[in-house]
Amino acid sequence: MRGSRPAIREKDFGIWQTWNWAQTEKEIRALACGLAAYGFERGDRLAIIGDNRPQLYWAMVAAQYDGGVPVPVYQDSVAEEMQYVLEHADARFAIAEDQEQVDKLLEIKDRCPRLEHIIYKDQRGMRDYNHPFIHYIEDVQEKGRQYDAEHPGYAEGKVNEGKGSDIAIMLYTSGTTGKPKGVMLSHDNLIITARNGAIQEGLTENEEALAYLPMAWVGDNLFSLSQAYVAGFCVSCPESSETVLTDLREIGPTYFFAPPRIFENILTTVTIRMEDAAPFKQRMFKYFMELAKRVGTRILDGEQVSFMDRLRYMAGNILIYAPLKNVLGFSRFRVAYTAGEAIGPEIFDFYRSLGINIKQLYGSTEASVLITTQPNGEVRPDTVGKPCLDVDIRIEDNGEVMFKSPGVFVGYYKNEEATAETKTSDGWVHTGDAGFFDADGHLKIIDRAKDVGKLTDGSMFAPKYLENKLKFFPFVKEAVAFGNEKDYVATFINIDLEAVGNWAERRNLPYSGYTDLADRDDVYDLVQECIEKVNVDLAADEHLSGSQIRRFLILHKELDADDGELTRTRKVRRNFIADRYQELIDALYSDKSHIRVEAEVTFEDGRKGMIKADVKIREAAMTTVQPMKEAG
Amino acid sequence: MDAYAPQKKERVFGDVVLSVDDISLSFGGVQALANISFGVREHQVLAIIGPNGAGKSSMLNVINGFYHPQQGTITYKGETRRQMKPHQAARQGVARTFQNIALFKGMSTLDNIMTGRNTMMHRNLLWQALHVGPARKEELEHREFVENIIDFLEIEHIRKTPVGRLPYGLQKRVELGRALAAQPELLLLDEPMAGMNLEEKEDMSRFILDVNDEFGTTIVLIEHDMGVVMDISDHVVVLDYGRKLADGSPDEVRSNQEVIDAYLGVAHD
Amino acid sequence: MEFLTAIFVTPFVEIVSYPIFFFEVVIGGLLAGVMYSLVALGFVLIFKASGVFNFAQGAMVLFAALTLVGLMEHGLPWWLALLLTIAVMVLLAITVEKVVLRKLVNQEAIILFMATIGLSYFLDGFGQTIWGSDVKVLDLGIPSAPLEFGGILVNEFDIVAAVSAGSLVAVLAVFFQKTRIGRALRAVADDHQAALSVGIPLKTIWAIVWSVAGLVGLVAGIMWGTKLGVQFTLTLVALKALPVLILGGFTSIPGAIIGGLIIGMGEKVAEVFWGAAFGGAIEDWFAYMLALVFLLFRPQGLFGDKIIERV
Amino acid sequence: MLYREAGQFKSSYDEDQAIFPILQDRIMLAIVLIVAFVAVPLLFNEYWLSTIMLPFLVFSLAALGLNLLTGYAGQLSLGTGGFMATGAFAAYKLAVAFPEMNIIIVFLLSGVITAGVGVLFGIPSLRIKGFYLAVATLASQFFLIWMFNKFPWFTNYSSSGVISAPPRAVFGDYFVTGSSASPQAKYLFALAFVALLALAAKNIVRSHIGRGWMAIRDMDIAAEIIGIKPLQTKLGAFAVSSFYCGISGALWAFIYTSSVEALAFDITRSFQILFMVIIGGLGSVLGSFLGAAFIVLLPILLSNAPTMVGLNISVDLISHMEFMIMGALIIFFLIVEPHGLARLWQVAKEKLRLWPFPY
Repeated sequence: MRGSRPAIREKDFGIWQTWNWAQTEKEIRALACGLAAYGFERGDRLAIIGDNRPQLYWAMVAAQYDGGVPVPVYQDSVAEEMQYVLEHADARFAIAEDQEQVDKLLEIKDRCPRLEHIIYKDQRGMRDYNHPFIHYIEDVQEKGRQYDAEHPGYAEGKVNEGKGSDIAIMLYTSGTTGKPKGVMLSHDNLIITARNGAIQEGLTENEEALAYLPMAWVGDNLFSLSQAYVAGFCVSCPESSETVLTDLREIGPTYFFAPPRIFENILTTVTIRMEDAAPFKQRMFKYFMELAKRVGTRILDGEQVSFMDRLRYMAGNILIYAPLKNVLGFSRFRVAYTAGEAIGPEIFDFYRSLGINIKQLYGSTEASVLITTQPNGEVRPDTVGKPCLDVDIRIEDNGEVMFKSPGVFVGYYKNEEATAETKTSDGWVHTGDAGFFDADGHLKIIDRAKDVGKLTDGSMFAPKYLENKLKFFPFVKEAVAFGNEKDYVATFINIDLEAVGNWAERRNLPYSGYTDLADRDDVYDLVQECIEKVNVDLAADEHLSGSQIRRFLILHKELDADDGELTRTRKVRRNFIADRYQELIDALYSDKSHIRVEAEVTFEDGRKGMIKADVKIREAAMTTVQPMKEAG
Repeated sequence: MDAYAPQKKERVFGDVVLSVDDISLSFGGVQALANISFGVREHQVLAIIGPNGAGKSSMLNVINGFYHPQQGTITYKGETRRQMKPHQAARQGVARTFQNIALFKGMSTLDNIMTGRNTMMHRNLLWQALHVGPARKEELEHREFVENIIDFLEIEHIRKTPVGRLPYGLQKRVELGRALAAQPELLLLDEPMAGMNLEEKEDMSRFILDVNDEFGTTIVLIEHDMGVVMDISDHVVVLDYGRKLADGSPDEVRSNQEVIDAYLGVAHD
Repeated sequence: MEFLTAIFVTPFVEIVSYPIFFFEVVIGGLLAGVMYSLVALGFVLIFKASGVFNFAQGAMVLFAALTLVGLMEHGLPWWLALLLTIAVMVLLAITVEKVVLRKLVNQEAIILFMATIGLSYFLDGFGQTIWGSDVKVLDLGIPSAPLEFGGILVNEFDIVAAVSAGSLVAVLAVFFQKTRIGRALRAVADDHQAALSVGIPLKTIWAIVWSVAGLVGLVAGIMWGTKLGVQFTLTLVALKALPVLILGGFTSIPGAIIGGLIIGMGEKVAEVFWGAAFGGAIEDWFAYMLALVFLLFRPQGLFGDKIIERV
Repeated sequence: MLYREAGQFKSSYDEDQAIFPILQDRIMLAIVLIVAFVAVPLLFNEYWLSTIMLPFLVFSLAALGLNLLTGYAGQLSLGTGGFMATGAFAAYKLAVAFPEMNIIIVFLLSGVITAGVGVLFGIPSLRIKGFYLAVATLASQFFLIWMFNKFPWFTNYSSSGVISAPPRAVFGDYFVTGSSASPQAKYLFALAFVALLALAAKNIVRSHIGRGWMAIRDMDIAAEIIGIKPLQTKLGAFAVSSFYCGISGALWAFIYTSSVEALAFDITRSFQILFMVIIGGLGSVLGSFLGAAFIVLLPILLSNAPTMVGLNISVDLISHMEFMIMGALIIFFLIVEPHGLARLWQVAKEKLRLWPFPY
């Protein structure tokens, strides 16, 4: 029916190589038969390791074709992490993108006794890998085509064997604590959720999407695979992770999804690049951005705006907004989701004011992504919207959000206990997040339920809320707040090297790197300003005014996933950090003005080293609660 | 990992594909090369080393017909010659890179590499002016080939950048790309790693070995960095003031007394 | 057949039959050649010192002559007019260095070449705007009676011209060999860095070279102006210096002189003895063809070094 | 700012290598063509068509020809006028000798003849380079003009040495040459010729032939070592360049002025065209047009300027001042943008594509 429409593209050899749906079907069938020829059976697990590549998506579907289960693995996992997933998932087959990933697999092969076959996609450098268990994907497909010819009806039979309740995929959640868990999602989970999402947003086969987020992330699976197959639109794979922004501009997607940090990074680059523009251009940009801030979102939401402002906004559109969106590759967005964590209101409004329909989405792996989204015209920076189609939500007494939906996962693989903890017997799932519905029926998430605590004086302490507020400043890359059962709130700050570095360069301050920059008094002043602004904001909120930040320090090193301080999706691992930097926390709750530390770091090439530094501690001004609020 | 590490195959060489016999070359009384003879076998990586002014570049220039020696012969693929034009050598499958980068500065990376395929493109002016049918088809076929080289050398991001704007290391890589575009059987590399940092050198060594490995190209190279030479070459010829000092495997050359003496006299990096 | 005879037989018969006439033609040609050399000398000076192919040399010749004549027409005595003209040429050189050369210092040679063409347009227009475009007679009182040496007739004016040119070359030679500035100029030709170490700023050197070229132009202008009248066509005469340059090499002062003599003589002889065979007026192109044929056999010119190409 | 490139991705090399890969450029080209083919002939009066548009087209073609040789193949030539004259006289002789021959064929053949002459005079380029070559090309300039002047055969023994274009028609009775042809017809005919030849030139320079030229231009030794034959490449460039110049000369004689003598193509013509190429931009097809427009319009502007501001200056003086200002402007231009108008355009375009960002 849509066989000749493009199904998937990949930027390779300088152009967007394109496969239509008919070709895609053939490729998948060949691969499925090829896997079968090597003994891949119903229920077998196929690990998939690499960047977003058409062949790897095909492998996913091919495994499902044979009734097996694909297990995508984060491509930047170190060998040990990969070993855990492969071993836990009992993968018999693995498909890897290139030599780098094959090397990792070979390193752990002895410790994964069930791993029998390794398939690779990229021939580069693979010339001397002539073990019998290593296969080139095209050879596998060739063998598949023979197998298909020799076993007529095999492929059709396999497809018909499949049921909607079969496990379609296993996704390992990085989890903020403990070992990753394998979330099992069924075909029904994915297909129904994908279809519901498509109905809700009116997705058609004409959408363009860019598949650039890790394949092991549930979002990529839903948006780039399930929804593409359900709605029939084309997905494009970027040339490499370095070229994503260029590729984004070329493709100009209509359907886009990104975690807040990407929107944040893009905004930072916009700001930095505009600082080098000619003064008149800068003035123009400033003028129109202020105009946009004032009327942009209102125009987008269809509210009443004065004629003159509309006219000005139109001029701005010609001079700034439209070209800017175009240069970023945002101009064709029909729907753009941000999900994963809260987005800074400033950032959110920036994009909205340009006329981009960016919305927040609240979801989880256990829900096959979709829990709530913001309907068109009801987009706010501080809520995550209303429940998606067929999703029920209830709030527990302790404030925890629970949901029930067609996307609710089957269970954690080989972990009955955890499944029982998360999913009630009648199908409700604990999200672990605390939140409430506001007057308009929008869900508002404050923090992880277990993280919400109290200061010794009894005022509420929501660390993530504070951290997010801090991170909304371009200079702050990461923040970790402490205060539960303490007298006051104190934070660790990670500065954003690019933004602060740029700031320093413009002031002709020489610096040698992160550690040097982080130690500077003027940088401390800069951060202190941010913190005091947050305090002013907090003071305005009756629930949170007690949790203003009193003391802070700038960490001497960047928090890093390789050191275990962040998860692979770059979420802060609070407890790990608290353990590791106990000394620093103690100092924050003393009257010391600086402390000496040593820390072990892992370099990019895997070597380890020590960093020594003298970390300063500062006090920030707190704002007294405004009398207005008290009176009210 | 070691258990499954790729097994480096025993290196197998073919017959002598290039033989240099008794070559002497002088410029107005200055002897640049004196009675040089050596042979290069198919699929071999041969390094020519020696101090500055030893006549290394002159040797390459003789091999690809740019200089005409006063004495001696070059036998390439069984054909003996004394005089030939560089473009004839190119058409026989000899390609080279230069000590001081000789890229076409006004053209993009892509166009530079495309010029490497000029000898294989035949559609005449009229077809080109119309840019239809066979001419367009030919152009696209060669573009596809060149894209493979661009991918191989990992220079996708500079495909359309004018080469004059590229940093030194990348220019060297583009130059290698241009030489590879001609699908040479014999590749002459004049100091491919000069002026590079360690990382760039490692990359370049890898590319050279990959070329030798994947396409079976015979390679003659000049290099100063002894570490690199010992790592990547199968055979080494040592020149000193225009004469041949030694000729043998890297190990043989390293232990050759004459070479040691010559090199001890000269400070080397 | 007739044509071949006209080329390969008749001229030689004439030469052998009238040797005196032939010598007269040769000497006339050599003397005209001296004046080509003068213009070529200006080119060479500038090319040697700054690598600029100064197409405006012809315009400088015209401009200098126009200025001189113009001042004299206003009733100035010739010596004062001459001094003022020299001052104007030096001023011009300084202006060119400041306004043009300094701004284009690192550009490609062709860009500088184009700039000198622009300069030549400007000078042509400027000179004529100020002094008008009528043909002017330049009379410095140089005698022009024919003299006879052993039966050969020579114009007295040509002798004066040759002697002036000769002394100018001698003066220049002394200037370049003996003075500090002269040595610096030669150093610049070889290596700009080295020149800086002599202690004379590059811009000063350029201004000096352009001044000297302007003065050479003035001398050429006086000679040609006296002979042909001061008019626009003088710039075209300057084009004749170009084949001289190819012949002699762009950087060789002796080359410019000997090249000029060869071209002047060759042109005259060809015109007189072969012109008829081609229908006359072959002077227009003969010099170029001569230079071209010569180049095919010796691409580096008369005095250039053999080029060893390196890669 | 005007460029909206998001979503304009290329899924084949053919699309990627298009002359105008960006949609907005294609739209602009279409507009320019519509204006040139429809609006200009309808709206411009006779004066504008025949004293501005026609010389502009003829000069553009000559500049394009010289640009192929000098800008792309790196061979500096001062003989353009001679080649234009060759084209003009070849077309005249052909048109008179074969009255039945279609005028388009006449023009193309005169281009071919000029190409042959160009190859002949290009032979020295094998041994000499740079300014030496430039001076050598002056030989062709002087020799050719002398020849057309000297031998009355070329002018069919016209006493004045002037040739007059015979009237010729295309598509039956649509006269495009001679005095009876309407300016509109002449303009459209010349425009069609120039547009098609410009397209052909663009196609050639982006082919392996054009890359060969540029390789020789950028580094001739390296070019030879990678297998580019210097002889064929350089002579090829001379041939194609002369072909363009020849047709330009023919258009000049037949369409622009209708009657012409050899002196119209003297050395100053060669310089004029070299200016166009330099000011327009070496190595740019677009630059040839921009340069021609600049050099054609500038004198018109200069000679009209004094009367426009109410000054009364003698014609003589105006022409001297024109020279002066022209020279000064050229120097000014070279200082401000040595790479010509095409580079200015390119920079502006780059800025517009990145707008509002500076880089």
